[in-house]
Amino acid sequence: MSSTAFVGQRVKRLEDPDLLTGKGQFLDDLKLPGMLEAAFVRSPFAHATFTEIDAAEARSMPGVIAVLTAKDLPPKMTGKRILLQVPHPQITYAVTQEPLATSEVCFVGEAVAVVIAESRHLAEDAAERVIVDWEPLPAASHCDAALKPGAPVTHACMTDNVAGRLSLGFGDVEAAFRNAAHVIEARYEPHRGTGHPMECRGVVAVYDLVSDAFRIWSSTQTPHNTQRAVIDMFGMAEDHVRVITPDVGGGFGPKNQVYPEELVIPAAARLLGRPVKWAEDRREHFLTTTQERDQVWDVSAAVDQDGVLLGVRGTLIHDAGAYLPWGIIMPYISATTLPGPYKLPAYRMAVTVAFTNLVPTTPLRGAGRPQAVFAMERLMDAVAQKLGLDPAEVRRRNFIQASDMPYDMGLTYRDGAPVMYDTGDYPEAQAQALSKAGYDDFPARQKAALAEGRHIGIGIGNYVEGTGLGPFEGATLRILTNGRVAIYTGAAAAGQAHRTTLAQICADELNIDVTDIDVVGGDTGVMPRGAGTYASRITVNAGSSVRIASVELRGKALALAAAKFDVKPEDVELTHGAVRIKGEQGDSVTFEELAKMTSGMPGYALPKGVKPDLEASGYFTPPQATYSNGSHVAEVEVDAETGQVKILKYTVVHDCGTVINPMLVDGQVQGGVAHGIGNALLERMVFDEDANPLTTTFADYLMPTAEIVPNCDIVHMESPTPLNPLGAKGAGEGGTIPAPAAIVAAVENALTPFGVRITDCPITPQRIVELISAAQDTTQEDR
Amino acid sequence: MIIENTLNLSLAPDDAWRTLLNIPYVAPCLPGTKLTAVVDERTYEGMVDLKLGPVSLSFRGTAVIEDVDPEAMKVRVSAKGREDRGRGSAHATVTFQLHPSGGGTRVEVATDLNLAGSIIQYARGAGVVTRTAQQLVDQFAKRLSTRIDSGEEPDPEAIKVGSLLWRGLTARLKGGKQDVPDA
Amino acid sequence: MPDALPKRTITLTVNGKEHSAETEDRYSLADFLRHGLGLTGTHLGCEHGVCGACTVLVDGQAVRGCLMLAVQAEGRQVVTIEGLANEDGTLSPLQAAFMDNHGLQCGFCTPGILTTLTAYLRDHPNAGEPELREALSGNICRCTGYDTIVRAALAAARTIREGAKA
Amino acid sequence: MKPAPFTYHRAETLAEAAEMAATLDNARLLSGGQSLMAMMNLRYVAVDHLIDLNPVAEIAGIAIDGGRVTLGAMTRQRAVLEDAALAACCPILREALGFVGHVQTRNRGTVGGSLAHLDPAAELPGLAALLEAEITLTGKDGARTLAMADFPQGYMTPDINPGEILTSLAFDLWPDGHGWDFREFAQRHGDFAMAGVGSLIALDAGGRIGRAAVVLIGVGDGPLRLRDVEDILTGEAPSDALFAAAAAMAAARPMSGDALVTETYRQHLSGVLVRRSLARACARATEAAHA
Repeated sequence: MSSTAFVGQRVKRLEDPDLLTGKGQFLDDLKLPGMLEAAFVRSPFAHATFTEIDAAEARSMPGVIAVLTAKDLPPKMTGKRILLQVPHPQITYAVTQEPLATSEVCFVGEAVAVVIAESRHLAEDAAERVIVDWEPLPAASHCDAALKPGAPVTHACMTDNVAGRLSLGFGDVEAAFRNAAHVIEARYEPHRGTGHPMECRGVVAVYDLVSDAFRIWSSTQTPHNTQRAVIDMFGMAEDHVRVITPDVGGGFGPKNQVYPEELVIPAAARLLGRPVKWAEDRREHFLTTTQERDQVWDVSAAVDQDGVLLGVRGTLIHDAGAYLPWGIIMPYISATTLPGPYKLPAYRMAVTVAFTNLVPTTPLRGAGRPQAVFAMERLMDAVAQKLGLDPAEVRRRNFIQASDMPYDMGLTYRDGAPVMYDTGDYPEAQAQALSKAGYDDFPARQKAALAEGRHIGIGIGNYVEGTGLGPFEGATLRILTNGRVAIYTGAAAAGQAHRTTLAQICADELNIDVTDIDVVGGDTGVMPRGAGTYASRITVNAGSSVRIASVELRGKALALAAAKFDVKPEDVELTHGAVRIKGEQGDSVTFEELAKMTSGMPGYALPKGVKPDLEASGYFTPPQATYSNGSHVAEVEVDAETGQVKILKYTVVHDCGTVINPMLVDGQVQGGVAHGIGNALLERMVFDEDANPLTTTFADYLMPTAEIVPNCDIVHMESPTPLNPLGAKGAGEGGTIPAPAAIVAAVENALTPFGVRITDCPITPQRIVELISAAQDTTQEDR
Repeated sequence: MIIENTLNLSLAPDDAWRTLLNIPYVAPCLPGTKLTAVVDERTYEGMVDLKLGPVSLSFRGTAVIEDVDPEAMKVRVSAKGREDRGRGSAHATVTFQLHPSGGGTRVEVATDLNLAGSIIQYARGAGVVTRTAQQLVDQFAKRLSTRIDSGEEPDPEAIKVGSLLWRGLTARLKGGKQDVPDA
Repeated sequence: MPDALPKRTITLTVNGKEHSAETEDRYSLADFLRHGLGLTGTHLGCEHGVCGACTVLVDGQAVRGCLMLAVQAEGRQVVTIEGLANEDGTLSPLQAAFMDNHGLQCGFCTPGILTTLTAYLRDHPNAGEPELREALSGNICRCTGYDTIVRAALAAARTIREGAKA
Repeated sequence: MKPAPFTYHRAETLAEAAEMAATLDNARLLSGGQSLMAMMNLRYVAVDHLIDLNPVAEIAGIAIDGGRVTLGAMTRQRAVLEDAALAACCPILREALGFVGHVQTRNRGTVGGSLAHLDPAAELPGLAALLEAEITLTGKDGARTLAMADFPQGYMTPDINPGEILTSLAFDLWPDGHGWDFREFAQRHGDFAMAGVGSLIALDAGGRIGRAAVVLIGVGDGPLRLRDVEDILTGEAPSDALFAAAAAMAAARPMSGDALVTETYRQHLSGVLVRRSLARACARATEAAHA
């Protein structure tokens, strides 16, 4: 039986002491003897072909060891592309990047050569002297235009830009619309942004000729994916490729896929016989690290006279960018997320995934969900406007009730299991959020503000999020001969405090302190199988594995001690780092002694019939996703003259099941909201008509700062899931998902006197002024 | 980006036609341009220097007369250049269409310019780049008609375009210096 | 480009200790600290002066380590995150407040935030939340959403004020 | 993102700096470095020689003398922001400097560097235009002084000849009791302004506007003095209608557009900011008159 000295507590982080004193070891901090540094030669064109790369001058530059093009890579890599992460039968052209492009580049920043030199400075000097005979081709610069007849094609071998089509839904949609009292139609367009962890990507590779083995450090969320891709590319045995994540300075999704550099740098290390490092700089990050969010939703809702949903149908265009490293999973997530917390009798969504000559898109904090929630919540607001109802009331009339759980949506999720909401109380979540936000008083406050010439508004964003995806994550626990307990897991952390969370779960089971536990994660050498840190899945998967393994290890420790004392296992108990015979002044044996007994050390005899096994492994395989939910309420003030938006108050009710560490969950939520604020108001990757990226510095691409992001009022509801032993659900992305919907709704609400409708995000001051101006022109025309 | 201009030349169409095909005569009219080599009668190498505020750029490249149609009085020149430090690439297709106009010639110049590279990946500067390209082509038209009309050679030195957006040849070429301190 | 890469030896004090080391003229102070002296606690997040991760103290003032050359630090007193702890190695009030208030997640922006706040709280021990938020506006954090950083700074300010009274 | 190689030269005196500037090829002066180093890191700018003015103490400092202020080129932006005497006699400086970057960049950034860089959205060139400052440039063979109005010659192109060093900025103070306002619009603190405005107002004995100066930044190639607006203000009593007329006039001129901000929005913003700025500057002047 476990106690809960740690689980559920605001336990301080084990990660902090090193990070607060500069002792963290991030990728670019690694320095190996003889290490060289790399700089890539990248395409300036969004779409071009080339035949010759002239590197003669570059090769003669000071400190340059090599300039490698696709032709110079090992023969095994010839003609190969990066392993596709998630295959799907509906993909028309399953194309991923080549390690180095051989003849065609499809986005600005695609690499065609790499310079290896004694320092990054010298490598960059030479990279600018590599001359490529580019022949530019027309480029597709936006997903909507890319699907129009005659649009430039992203890949010269294709005749159009369709990367895949999906259609999903349930119920009799035609009947729903036939019988509707009202039909609301709209086009919603969330725009492309990016993850921007403060640490960019990076790779260090060492090749050991004696054992024909790679050791690769990568700033990645998924070391096992990198390992699989390297194995695939080089045709090596898996125990010859070890991928390690050092401290990772943030991920947010884009570090959850395999990049060309993770293959080219190992190839260079092998060719040159020296360690090679590539540390991505921010400009490269803007050009080459995956992005997300451009979608075009044309949706209609059919409702009855009371605003109760009868059906939703529409089309979704999803911008894939130039390649499909993640297949077409994101628009799939979008389409299955749209119904959200609402009872929807009929639903049909036709999805088209469009190639564009832009950086590929992959899951970014929220992964297709913020857009779907934006579309659905904006639609609910539009229903409210059409029927003259309060937006909260429309939602109340449509909620799935707690008593409906488990609720079968009627869709199949990305993991192949039905979309089956497990637990949650959606009406209560909204009710608590409204109460905390002072929603009932708001009309009076709004009226008073308006009398002073101030435009304030309030908006709601509700969501349900599939989290904790499988297939599995594993953990191995071992009691070490120094008496400490080690947890080995495949999960790689990027700021989420896995060490602390996993130690909390283990400490309660083994009745030790979290500081007695060492957590080693993100290393394929210590954990041969793993999926990775994405889809808000680590606490659910790795946490449950730790729980399972802890229970087993606890049993083994008790059994071993009982054997030593020659008593029954039920007669011994765990105390702090030891096992003792129950009762007063019973004999006890420390973990250290137990570990030494089983380590084969001379002088420590093993009791009869006991195996030298103070180790346990657990692999948790969830039966399906577990569904977190929440309600956000944003209150904003808009300067109707300048268009400036200030967030006055932000309320979050968040339900991620059992909370392991409320301090950490608060941190995930607050940080997630900040990202959502960026998506709502600030962050947009802008490209010109030739698909050149224009926002390539932090001066043009605006990240939320301390003066923009308010303190969120966070309320935790806990609806434990029966789907895992912890009762936990994912918490990493829920802060972001509904924020654009809530904030944009609040802005629109503030601008009620002008009759403005907002259908895209981020909503910039300029756009607000344009919308007000357009609305006023329309009003005048009406007169 | 497509930039269109019209030149009104005093030359008769036949003379104007011959003049326009004389690349060594025409090229220096593009501000900051120096012809460095004649590869063959249709292929020329040269460099274009220009200054975008504090950023000095030097493009080297090739211009090829691709399509000459004396019947239609139409010629197409394609040019491509690479910035010396790899900060950008410029590909341009320039079409000259001649029309008789009074005793002289009206030349319609259509430039399809494709710029790429770090120099244009800058949202705040996007307006300046477009304006600069436009002014460069405008100046080309103006200087060409001046040269034809007056025989005057274009000034190879600092070229003042509009509000000095362009300073023509870089200081390096002149053996000069740029002493601009910075914030 | 010059024929040989210009370099020179510079002498400066970092975290109270004098160092003499060679650097290329073009190395930023941040690159020199990281690669020349092995003090990798100072991080480079954007190298164009916006994100603030590289902030270090030069003669007590917070500056961008990516926008100052190493050669310009000749003879200066530089403090990095490695030099913020108390002399006995325990965490400074600010560092301790970051741990207590969950003021960091991935920890990559943290060095620049700690150095910025160290100088700011020294000069403005009575700073309130709006001033602190403005002082932090030149440091980007993607993980935390800033609230816990502001709480930590306010808590540290209290400790510092109490320490000054004692 | 590492700069291309260059040779660093540390100038200890102005004479030394001028000598270096006159003799080194493809050289550039380094003052605060808060824009130049970023452009060099991005490799937008590559030079063979960098002449560091930071040690040159003789061109740093703030002097207030007989109604005239002189700011040495190497005066840090933070020093201007925090100077109490300057804030007392020319309060718009402190208000405007608060918009310049962030604490870390103001600790290094200088007055002269900002002027010479001449970013269209920069506050210091705008203030110099507003205050009708004179700029002194010093070369090996002597110094010349020119009016700020003649200094910008185009987009980020100041009138500085090869070998010249911007050494100081000087302007006459406005009379005691003048009104002032500086404001700008950006989505975040410290960003390049999409538009900004500075206003100075002196009232006459009858409470009418005796003298007005208004400048816009961030809307064109350089700071834009609004002489026509100043003309319609002068001689009038402050009123909302007057401010609205001034705003409409300000918004009517051509402005720059870019990939993020359209010309139309800049014009609109300029009008709003000018109206608000004039109202506040006049209110301050009125308040001072009644004090």
